Amino acid sequence: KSEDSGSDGTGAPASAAAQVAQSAAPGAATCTIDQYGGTKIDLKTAKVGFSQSEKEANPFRIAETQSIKDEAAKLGITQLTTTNANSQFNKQISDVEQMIDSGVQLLVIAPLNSDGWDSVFAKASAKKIPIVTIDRKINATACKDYLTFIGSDFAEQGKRAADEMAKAMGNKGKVAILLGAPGNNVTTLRTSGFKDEIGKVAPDIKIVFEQTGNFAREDGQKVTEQLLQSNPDINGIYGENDEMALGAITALKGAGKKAGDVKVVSIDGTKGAVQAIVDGWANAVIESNPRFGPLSFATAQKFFGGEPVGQDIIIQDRQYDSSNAKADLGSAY
Amino acid sequence: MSTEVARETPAAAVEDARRAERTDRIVGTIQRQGALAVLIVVVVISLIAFPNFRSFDNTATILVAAAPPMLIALGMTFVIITGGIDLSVGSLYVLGGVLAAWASQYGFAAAFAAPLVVCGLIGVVNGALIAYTRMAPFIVTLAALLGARGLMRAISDEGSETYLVKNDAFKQLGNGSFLGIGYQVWLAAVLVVLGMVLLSRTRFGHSVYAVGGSEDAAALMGVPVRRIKVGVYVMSGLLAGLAGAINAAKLGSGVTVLGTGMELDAIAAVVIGGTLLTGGAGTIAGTVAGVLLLGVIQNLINQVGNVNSNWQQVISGAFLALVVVAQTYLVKLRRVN
Amino acid sequence: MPLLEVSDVSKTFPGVRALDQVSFTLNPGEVHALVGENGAGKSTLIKVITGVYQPDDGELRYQGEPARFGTPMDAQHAGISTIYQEVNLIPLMSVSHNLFLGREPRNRLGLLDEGRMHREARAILAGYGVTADIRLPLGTLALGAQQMVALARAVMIDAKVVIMDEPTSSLEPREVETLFGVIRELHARGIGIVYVSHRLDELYRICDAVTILRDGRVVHTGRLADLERIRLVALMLGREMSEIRREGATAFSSEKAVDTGAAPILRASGLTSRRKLHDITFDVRPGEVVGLGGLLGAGRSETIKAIGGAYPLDDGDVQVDGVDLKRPTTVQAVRNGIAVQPEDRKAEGIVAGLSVRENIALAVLPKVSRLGLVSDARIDAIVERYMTRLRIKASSPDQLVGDLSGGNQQKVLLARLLATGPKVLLLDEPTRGIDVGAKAEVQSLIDELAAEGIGVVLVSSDAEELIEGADRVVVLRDGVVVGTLTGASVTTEDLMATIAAAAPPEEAE
Amino acid sequence: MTTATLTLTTRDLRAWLPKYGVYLAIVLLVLYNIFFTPYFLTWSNLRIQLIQVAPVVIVALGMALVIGTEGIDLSVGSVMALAAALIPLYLGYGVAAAVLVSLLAGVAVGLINGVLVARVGLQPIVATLALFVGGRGLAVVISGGQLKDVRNPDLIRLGSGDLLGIPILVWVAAVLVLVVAFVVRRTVFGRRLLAIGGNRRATELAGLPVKRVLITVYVICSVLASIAGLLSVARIQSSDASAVGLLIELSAITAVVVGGTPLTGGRVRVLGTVAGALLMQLVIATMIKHNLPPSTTEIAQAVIILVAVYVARERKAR
Ligand SMILES: Nc1ncnc2c1ncn2[C@@H]1O[C@H](COP(=O)(O)OP(=O)(O)OP(=O)(O)O)[C@@H](O)[C@H]1O
Ligand SMILES: Nc1ncnc2c1ncn2[C@@H]1O[C@H](COP(=O)(O)OP(=O)(O)OP(=O)(O)O)[C@@H](O)[C@H]1O
Ligand SMILES: [Mg+2]
Ligand SMILES: [Mg+2]
Repeated sequence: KSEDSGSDGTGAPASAAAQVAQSAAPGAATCTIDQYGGTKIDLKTAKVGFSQSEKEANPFRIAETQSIKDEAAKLGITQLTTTNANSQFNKQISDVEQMIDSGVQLLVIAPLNSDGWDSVFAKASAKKIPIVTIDRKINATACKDYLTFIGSDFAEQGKRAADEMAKAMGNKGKVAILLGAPGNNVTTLRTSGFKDEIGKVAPDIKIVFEQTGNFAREDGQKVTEQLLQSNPDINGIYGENDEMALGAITALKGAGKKAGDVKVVSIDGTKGAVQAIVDGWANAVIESNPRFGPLSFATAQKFFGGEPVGQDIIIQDRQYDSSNAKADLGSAY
Repeated sequence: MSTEVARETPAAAVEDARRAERTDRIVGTIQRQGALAVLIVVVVISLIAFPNFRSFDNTATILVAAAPPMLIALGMTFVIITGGIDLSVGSLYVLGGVLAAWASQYGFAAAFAAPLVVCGLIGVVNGALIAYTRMAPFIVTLAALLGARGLMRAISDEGSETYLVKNDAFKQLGNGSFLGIGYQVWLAAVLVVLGMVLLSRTRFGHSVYAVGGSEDAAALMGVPVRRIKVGVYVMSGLLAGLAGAINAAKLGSGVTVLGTGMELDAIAAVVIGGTLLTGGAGTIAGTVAGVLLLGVIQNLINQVGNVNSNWQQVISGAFLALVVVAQTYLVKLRRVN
Repeated sequence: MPLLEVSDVSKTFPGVRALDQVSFTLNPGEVHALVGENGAGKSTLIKVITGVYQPDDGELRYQGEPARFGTPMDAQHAGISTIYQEVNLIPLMSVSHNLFLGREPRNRLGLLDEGRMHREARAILAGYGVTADIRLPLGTLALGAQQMVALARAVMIDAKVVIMDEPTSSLEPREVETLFGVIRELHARGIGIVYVSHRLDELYRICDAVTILRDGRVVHTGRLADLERIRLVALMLGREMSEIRREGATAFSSEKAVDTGAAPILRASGLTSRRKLHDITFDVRPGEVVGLGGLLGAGRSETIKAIGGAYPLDDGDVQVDGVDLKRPTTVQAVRNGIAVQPEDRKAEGIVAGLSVRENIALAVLPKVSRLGLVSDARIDAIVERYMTRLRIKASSPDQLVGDLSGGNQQKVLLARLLATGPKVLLLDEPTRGIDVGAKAEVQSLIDELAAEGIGVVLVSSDAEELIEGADRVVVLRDGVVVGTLTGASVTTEDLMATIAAAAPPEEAE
Repeated sequence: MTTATLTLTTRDLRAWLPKYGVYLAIVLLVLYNIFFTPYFLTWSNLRIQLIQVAPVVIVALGMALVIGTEGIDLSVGSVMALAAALIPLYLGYGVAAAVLVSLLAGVAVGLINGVLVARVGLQPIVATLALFVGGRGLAVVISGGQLKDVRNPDLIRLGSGDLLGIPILVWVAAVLVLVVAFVVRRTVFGRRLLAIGGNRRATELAGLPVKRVLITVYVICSVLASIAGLLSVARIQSSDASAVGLLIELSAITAVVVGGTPLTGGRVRVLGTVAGALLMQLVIATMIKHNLPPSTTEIAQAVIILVAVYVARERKAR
């Protein structure tokens, strides 16, 4: 019997708040089956492979995998194989290669890393298997190495976080960054995006501290505790994901701060974080929508149907702040 | 039983001893090749159960994926037979990859030289500290694990900079194949054979066993214990670096988010292969079987498909325990006889 | 010109001055005895000569040239080969690999030539009476056989100097003869031999010269023939000859009264363990010392370990003082008053890293504690008692047992056994490798204990000790009881006869 | 203390350093921080460091005992995860129940490890590797992969509350340190444990219940780990089976070894272990406070571990 029997966190239906692609700029590069090569097939009967990068042990990954499975079920796709690399890149590579060997006709990949896919592309393009990469972009040429990328613009997320932070801090003060796992592309982009924007819109905001919290709540808390010690006068904390921000909030409480003393902005849009806005501890959360199922398969269907599909499908991420947090809590994941 | 034994005469006793010795040998071989036996069983089952497993491509994929772990486990086998352990291989593997990718801009040779030199040197440091200061291998190589990862981050802008492989010949080595089997597999195979010869057919190899069997005795018998120790850690370092390099060639870049837990996989493979962590006994054939076994199991879990990633871990853990326990019983069986 | 010259060598270990201005000369074709109490510095001197340790000062001349060996390997290459105290080979490696380690025969590819190695090994070892399968791990051989392999290994290389540190401590008479044969032959070839042993009779049989060490100093050196046995002992122990004279070859008292009517305190019946033991049955009465006779590999140790619950039995049962323990575990055995002193002191006896105190108290912790909390007072009482009773020489009860000399380690081990208040005492080679002084003390201790009504089982490859110590000798061969010597027939001759009588057509391994 | 070192001759130093090197290192690091780290000499800072180090200390205590028997336990991290995963499931029945269940999980894992090592006779590394791999997976399965927030006030108080101005967490750790130190020094169990580490075969022949002692040791280690697990849950105020105690086995082993306990068994230094944990905590804190990148932190850790262990290493003539 769990503490809060009944209203358990395990996910609003994945259909909730499905992704919406940004209206692609006119003349944005597209890709057709003739350009890419391959044969038109019916998705329902096709063998589809999905390679997940990390354990389904955090809200984002759970929602992501779930959404793929649910959508496949909805479309009546029977032959869906999913693998999980448990955060081991080499495993993801061999997972995908194995699926190619077993003759999948469509690959949906949530890459653990943006580089290092040469061997996979070599294998896939030999068999003309379209690859849809989701949530993380792969550094290669769309419509050649892979079909298309569907996901958020991480730099853009960082940028929007910066705007919110600037707004919350009144364009001045000292801010600290809780970095994601080192070496991770998401970390890199969310950092650069944030820094550049702060530099532009609020030069009076000093970034005095950046330490990694490995995208984990405990680390976020520990680092913040140390931070509050050495820089008691910090005004804002930017968490590159919600988990670290929530850890930071626990640390703030522990240090006897009041809600709002230190502004907190983070990225992802998990229930906990949006709830924190409602409680007044967090100021804004930029969403990074994990529900890739519908858009991915829709794109694939268009592609196999011969229609052109965008090479770079950036989804619209919403954002939560005090104005909408309470109302939209349900659509958080 | 007891009554029959009671009537036994010395002569009968000798005969009995003879018989027991024969069973000894048989059990002995099973024990030594236990991993191989399990591997064969598993493969046969999956050949029957999974059509996709049968394909040549799938086999090739398994082998290619197994090549780097194989090199690492090869070095680890030597280290463990001397009674040591090397926790730094995971970090050296990543470091090697990054260095190779970075150095590839200076040509094919450089792409190999850079990782081999650096990882070799770290191996020297490990070995020297362990051999000359009598610090515990576990802790020395644990420090090396941290240090090497730090170094890797330092040269890759905290891991955010991924160097792309510039040299095509080097890339080719990663993705080209001979007789449909990736080059790196052939490379690993050659090194494994060399390793076998080195371990079982040379003085160095026998000294390795001697050091693991009893360090003091070995020293008194005139084995250059310290040089042997340094030697095995250098080998382990070099092989880990090489593994990183060929992996970088395959991935076409120096990926920085690799290799965590790699050392434990290698140790597991070696132990499954029947090598004693206490040192003094072990075979490379066993290690090969151990590595392939882990690879095949991974592949099977995927064949089954849609196994929850968390269950996958539980299964691997249980399987590991199973194999090792089975093996220990075979060894015991042998002792008691 | 002397073959080997050591002059004014000193060596200090933390706490101990192991060697103090030691000088020593070995001439070609000389068998030079090196004697002294445990801890006198014999092994240390040897290790300094062979480059295991570097001397603090003093110098070494080999064949007239000043020499200093950095490692044992250098010494070997120079032609000094050594059998170190306690067999120093590698148990997990095959016999033949042990024999050839470091000088394996190689084919033209530079790879080892296994086939040739095994052939040669088989041939060589046969010469030493070792017929065991040379592909088996060395550890599966009896200690004696292991010792022979070590000997063969040392003699194989054409050495100019052969050093033997207590080579006979785990050999039985037949093997000792083989050894002496080898020594005579080396002697004839003009090879210099340094011979360390605590068995004086051996020295007088084989050695020309003698050097006596005491507390790291040379107290005498010269021709052995000119030195009376008692004088030798006196010099070793640094005691007056008059004291020594009273003691015989062994310290066992000759006249003893065992109540033959009394119920046995230990009864082992039908002990059977695949390969090693076959239906072994014998019993021990209170106050009786029963010897286990037999050649190496006869299964004496196994018998003893089995009774103590430390060797797996397929069948048979053990009764102590009327209590039937069936096949006891070590815990039950100790609880019921069985105390085992294992053969291999270092590996199975002492805990080298713990203090004398901890070692003595180890088996009686529950007795000296309340509610699982140990009471130091009580421990000290016990430790005090046994350290004085057994005359254990240690700087303090807190000294690490690992730093004690062999004899004192053995006494600590006995103290631990006695502390458990045993009804039955099983002693496997209780005086192996300990000096005459300690040996005498241990032997008279055995008498005392028997007199107190404890049943004693004694295993010793020193026939003299076995015969004089035991009231009754049960003779084993290949794990089978082949006879029992009682009363007047307890003599070396009868022992050998009984063993020989039971000899199977061909040699057992 | 520093003045003392000055008056020491090199000979004394040789004997002194191995014993007290760790403490010296801590003193030096503290001095450095006092001068170069703002707000270091504050009660609240000490408090944070103690709170953060508490779980590691608790795990390291168990690890020290295991290492004392010449063993090692890689599964402690997974045990923490299991404990963490179970708490939210049983919190409904009250804190006591939840705590009890997670402790039981510890006992279970400990039994498995212990039996594998003592009865089956597996190498400790391998025996515990199995649960290291499988345990966390199981924990995440139990928790349904979901990170669960904990709102139970009692549990949260356990994690962030004070007693006489000192965090309850720290009290718990301190008490456990004293208990373990006492067990090692004064109890039959402690002596037996060390004897086994010193020479297992001899201890068996001396008639000691070796298997029982070994199993108990592994159970104690796992239970301590599960205590650490539930304390971190109370502290983070959420249960994340996939993250709790990640890599803690390495921190714990480091603490033990840096604290001067040899991996060869037969000796356990409890206070040294605490000091070792504290030292590594201070190193990390210093790095963070000075906003240094991971690369520097890791290299610095490596160097400090090596130096500490080198200084504390066994000097043998042999
Ligand atoms: N490695 C060592 N470290 C410290 N002390 C040692 C070491 N080796 C020997 N000693 C000490 O040096 C002295 C001489 O030891 P050594 O082994 O030479 O005696 P021994 O004459 O060989 O005795 P035994 O007849 O028992 O073999 C003893 O007091 C011993 O405790
Ligand atoms: N197969 C074996 N495996 C391991 N050790 C063995 C084996 N056979 C003999 N040994 C060991 O070798 C030593 C001598 O052999 P064994 O005990 O059989 O003869 P023994 O009559 O006890 O001779 P002694 O007691 O005089 O050495 C013993 O310590 C025994 O444990
Ligand atoms: Mg000696
Ligand atoms: Mg014996």
